[in-house]
Amino acid sequence: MSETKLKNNSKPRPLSFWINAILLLLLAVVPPILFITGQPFWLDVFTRLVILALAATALNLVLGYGGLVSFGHAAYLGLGAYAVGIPTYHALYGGMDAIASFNGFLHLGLAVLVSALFALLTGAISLRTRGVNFIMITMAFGQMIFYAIVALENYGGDDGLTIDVRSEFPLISLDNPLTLYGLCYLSLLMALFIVYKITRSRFGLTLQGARSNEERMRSLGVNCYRYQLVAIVISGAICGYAGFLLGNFSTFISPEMMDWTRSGELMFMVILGGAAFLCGPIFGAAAFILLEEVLRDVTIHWHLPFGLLLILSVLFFRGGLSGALDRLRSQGDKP
Amino acid sequence: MEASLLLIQLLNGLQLGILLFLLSAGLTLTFGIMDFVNLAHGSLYMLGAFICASLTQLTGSFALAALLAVPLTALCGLLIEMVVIRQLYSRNHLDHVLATFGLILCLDTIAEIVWSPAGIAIALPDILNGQLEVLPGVVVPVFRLLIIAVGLLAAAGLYLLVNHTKLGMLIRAGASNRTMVGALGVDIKTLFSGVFAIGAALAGLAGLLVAPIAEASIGMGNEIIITAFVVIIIGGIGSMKGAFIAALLIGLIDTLGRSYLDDIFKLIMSNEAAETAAPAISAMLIYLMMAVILAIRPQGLFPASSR
Amino acid sequence: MVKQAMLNITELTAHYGSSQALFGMSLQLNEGEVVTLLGRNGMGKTTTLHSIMGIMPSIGGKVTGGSIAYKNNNVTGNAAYKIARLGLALVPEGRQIFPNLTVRENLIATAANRQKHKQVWSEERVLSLFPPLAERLSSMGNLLSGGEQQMLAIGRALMTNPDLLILDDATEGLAPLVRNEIWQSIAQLKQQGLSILLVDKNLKDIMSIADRHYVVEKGTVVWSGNSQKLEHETWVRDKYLGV
Amino acid sequence: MKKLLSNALISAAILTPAIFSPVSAADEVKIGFVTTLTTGGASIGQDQEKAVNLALKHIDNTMGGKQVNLIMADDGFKPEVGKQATDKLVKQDDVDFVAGYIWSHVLLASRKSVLDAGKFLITANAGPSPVAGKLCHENFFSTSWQNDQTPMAMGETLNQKGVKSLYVMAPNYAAGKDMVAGVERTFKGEIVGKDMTKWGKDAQLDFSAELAKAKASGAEGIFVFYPGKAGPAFIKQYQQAGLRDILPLYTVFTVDSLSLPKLQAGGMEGVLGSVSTQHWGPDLDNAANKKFVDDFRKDYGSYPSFYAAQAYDSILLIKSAVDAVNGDLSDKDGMRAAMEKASFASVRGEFTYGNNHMPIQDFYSRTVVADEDGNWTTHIDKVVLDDHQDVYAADCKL
Repeated sequence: MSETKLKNNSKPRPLSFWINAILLLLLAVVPPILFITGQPFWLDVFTRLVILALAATALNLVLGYGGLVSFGHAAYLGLGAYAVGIPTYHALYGGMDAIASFNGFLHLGLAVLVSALFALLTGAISLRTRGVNFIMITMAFGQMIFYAIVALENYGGDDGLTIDVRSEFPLISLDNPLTLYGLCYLSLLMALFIVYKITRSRFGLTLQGARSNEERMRSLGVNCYRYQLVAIVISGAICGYAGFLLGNFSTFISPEMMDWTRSGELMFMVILGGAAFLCGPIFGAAAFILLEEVLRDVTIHWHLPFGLLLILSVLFFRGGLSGALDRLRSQGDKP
Repeated sequence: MEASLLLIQLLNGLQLGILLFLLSAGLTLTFGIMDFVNLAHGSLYMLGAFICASLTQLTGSFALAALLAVPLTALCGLLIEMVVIRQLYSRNHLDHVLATFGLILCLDTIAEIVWSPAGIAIALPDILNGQLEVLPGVVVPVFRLLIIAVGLLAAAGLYLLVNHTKLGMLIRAGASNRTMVGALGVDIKTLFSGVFAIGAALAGLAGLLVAPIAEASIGMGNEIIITAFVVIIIGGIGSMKGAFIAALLIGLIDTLGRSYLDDIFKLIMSNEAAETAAPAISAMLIYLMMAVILAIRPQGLFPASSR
Repeated sequence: MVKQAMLNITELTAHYGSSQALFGMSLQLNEGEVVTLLGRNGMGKTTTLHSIMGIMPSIGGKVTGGSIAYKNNNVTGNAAYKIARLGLALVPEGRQIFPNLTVRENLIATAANRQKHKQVWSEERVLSLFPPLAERLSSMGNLLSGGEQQMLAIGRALMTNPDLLILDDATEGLAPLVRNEIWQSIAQLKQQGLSILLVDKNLKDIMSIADRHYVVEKGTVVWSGNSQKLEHETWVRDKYLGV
Repeated sequence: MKKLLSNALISAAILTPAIFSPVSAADEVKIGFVTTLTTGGASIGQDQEKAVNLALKHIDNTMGGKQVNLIMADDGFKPEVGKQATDKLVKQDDVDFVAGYIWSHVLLASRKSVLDAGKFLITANAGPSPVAGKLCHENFFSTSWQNDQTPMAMGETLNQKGVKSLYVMAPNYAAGKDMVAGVERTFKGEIVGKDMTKWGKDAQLDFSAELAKAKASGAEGIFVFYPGKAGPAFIKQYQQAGLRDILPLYTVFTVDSLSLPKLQAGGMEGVLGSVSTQHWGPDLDNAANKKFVDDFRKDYGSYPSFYAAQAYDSILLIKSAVDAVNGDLSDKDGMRAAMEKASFASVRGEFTYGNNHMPIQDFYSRTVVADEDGNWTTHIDKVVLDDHQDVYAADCKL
């Protein structure tokens, strides 16, 4: 699948390129317009959408390209968010002088560092397993972080922690919703670029090779384990960064955000959009969030139509939204 | 830490383990044999509880309701298998997870609409509400003994079914080589439907056994299904023996952790620290155990080949 | 009027994904006959057998054209179990014994008599055909020797009381002594009137048992005839069978 | 297909603002009510919804001469979802008041959204210590209580009953810890054992191990706090373990009008005679409460729960504010001043507001009894704490 994609990229721009470009353009233009025309709530929805799309893009690197089904990625989101919450908490209420600060760069650095470390540690163990066992062990690590945070009573435990002051950066203020959205959007573009570069690099190709045939790669003398571990660490770091944004956006964080169902939701965004497609996770996140928002307006029992749509999309929509686009394109390409 | 208390806690752990086994047995059947990841297995557990609760209210008899609820849950499972799950056998695990998560959302909401969100308590006959002194000083609620007995009976029945009947042979044969079983004239689709229904029946049984203790409630299955998955992963996927042993292990560890961890922690740290750490660690205990076991034995304790 | 063959395959084509494996395969087998498919590896013999048994979809392939008729029923594209229930039984390449079942369980798990045969294959009858199995009845399938596994695979197929037995490389990798045993058993089965379609590489053994042969090359039949004809036309063996 | 997709994208972009644009109507009072309408916690939310509707019926759906526009919102029992729902009420619907909030964590997650937007926030149940103390706010009011108060009343009740040793059980989350802290603050006897059980989505509902420990501890009573579905589950197991005669049951927020019918249906006689404390009870003798309880029972066929009573009060409190400024919703100071007086007919009887806008009110001890029709309910025994103010008021800078 990826090979045909590669080939197609040397051709004149395929349809999916334009659709991706339009999607990114819409995300750049529509939310600010909504905000300016007196729809601040919808800017919020889009901010959340873009942040989750960023997290899903990170997950896509390991799940889509690496074929490693991580069921614990919400943990990174949570770690990133608490990397904002905990220093801010101490800056306000004292204690832990080493990290007590409103400084955004510190928050950001902590978020990325802690997530990458956690990814390294758990990835090293998880990669010993395969298949469903990998799915479950990543979930187990996620649950452990969940309960660890619940136990941190200082930071609210189960009740969560309110972030009273957002991360401070020179020149910009994250308190301005438009600025925050802009930052999130640019971060998403950056992450897309990084993932794009990685998947086209030797490293990325090896990673994808390991997905389709690990045995063969090993017989070629390639140490898949190392490649996969690095991918997990990069993915974790990006996801932690998304958590940093999420913390600043929602100004309230709780262990709830690292529950296994949240990891599941991230997975669904990736699959819904189409695993192993660059912009797939954005489609997935958009479909997921907008559908949720619209259905919730229609009925409090919105889980029912939502669940049905999930099932139907699996049954009749293989390869997700991007997959559908791809089929469209290959039909168009046929003479 | 006196002996009689320890004994009671062991029984409590056994009871929890047996409930977990009933759930994970169904998962083992669907997962180990059909290679199908069914997150919605917990919804069948919930359905079993609700059906039994409604029937108890209707008939006034818990025993009769329980007797009817098991086949009815199996029927629900059959329906779900034929409408949704059958289409997914040829797909990968990710699609299974996604579709069955959708199923959970649907089934939970349907249950909420049908039975109202409040949940239903089940009235037990007086004899089941009483206690029994099994040993001097060891007084145990009768109903919990019943759970243990019914669970062990179901486990024994399952053992006989899998190991000593033609259906069991086909189930095991299907687990190792689906195509060959089909080529020898067995309708795999029907076999799978049947196996799925058996799994649903076991989940329903577990659900209706829990309901008189903790009532039938919306989403009750989503909480325990993750633990059941932990059980089959630790036990080794596809291994009934592994599921049984791992279920009892987790039941015991969880219960003993809850009962004694704070006392143990108090030996090595301050009272206050122990009171904070113990609940957190005991909640994490089974995941911790799973991570450790998988780190040492990636295939689980009893990989399917040794079944 | 031509008598309709028991198994009649016409112009069969099959694909694995986008690569074609069968290019218009045609062959017939009459009641009571033993027919062989000959040819080098990868020429489509096994694919033909899989197509007949209807197990192409489960191994990632697909029958894309032509037809398979068995006893005047068009069975093309039917599910494997439906085809098997008409009285066909497969002894697959590599035996594919159920490793987690005992020998006895392997025999009885799928046993049936759907054609209502008078002389039914029972455990005893299989054991009298393959005496070595008698001592191993309670051993697990994966603990058997290759020869024992082959006997068990044939016995397992016979327990479904078929009219047509399909053997895929039944003697592959077996010691000569064991091989002989197997051939003797197959000869016995022929005597008892069982129709047999088989794939094998040991020309010498086949010649004495089989009535007719089809030589397969690149997914189609390039030569057919009886053993005598094959004996004379040595060029066939040189060109297609690489002997 | 191609066309369909692009059409969908474009129309979504264009239509979204059109569909969801807020209806600006200055001639109505907009109240958002955030509660739990789905998941297992929905029975509480539905009880509150009933009470809110009853309150609106009682006031003819008018406040200060204006129609009331009530918008119910679901928190799905999750803080994040509750906050999103609150954001929507504040930013999209532009409500004047946000009320509701059963759960502490949902309230804590949502309060900033409401207060930063300059709206009034009225909690109809949750009362975690921060909002009463350092996080108190001029636009924040409570029609319930601070978490610690009810268990403090229980500690006092235990002292009065002469209980010397106690076993304590509660879920391991903030409110659970508050409850335990509350009872520890006033109880003079010895606490011989304590279990904080797993809470949250995979909350522990099987208490066999803890009950075995409690029984073995030899305590003279057991104090528990198990809200929602954990309550009936605990009581059933308490009865099945045969502890009724050995270990008398004392509860807060566990036995209520939602759990009692279920316990009765389940034949759990063990709960009869158990003691709990509360600021309110369906049998509390005042005119407002009589009207509320009678009409509630008439309309819905069951006793209202305390959640319902507080929700009912929250609407009446808002009405008192809007009435005081004759419907001039821009007069925030006027409305705030009116609310601070607590000058409405509360179903709990007379009460006043402290500096932190938490009620200063009486707390009663209650016993579970069967009423004249045989329905299980609670009966108020006596006042335990008189005009009681929470201890966190001192931390509040208002």
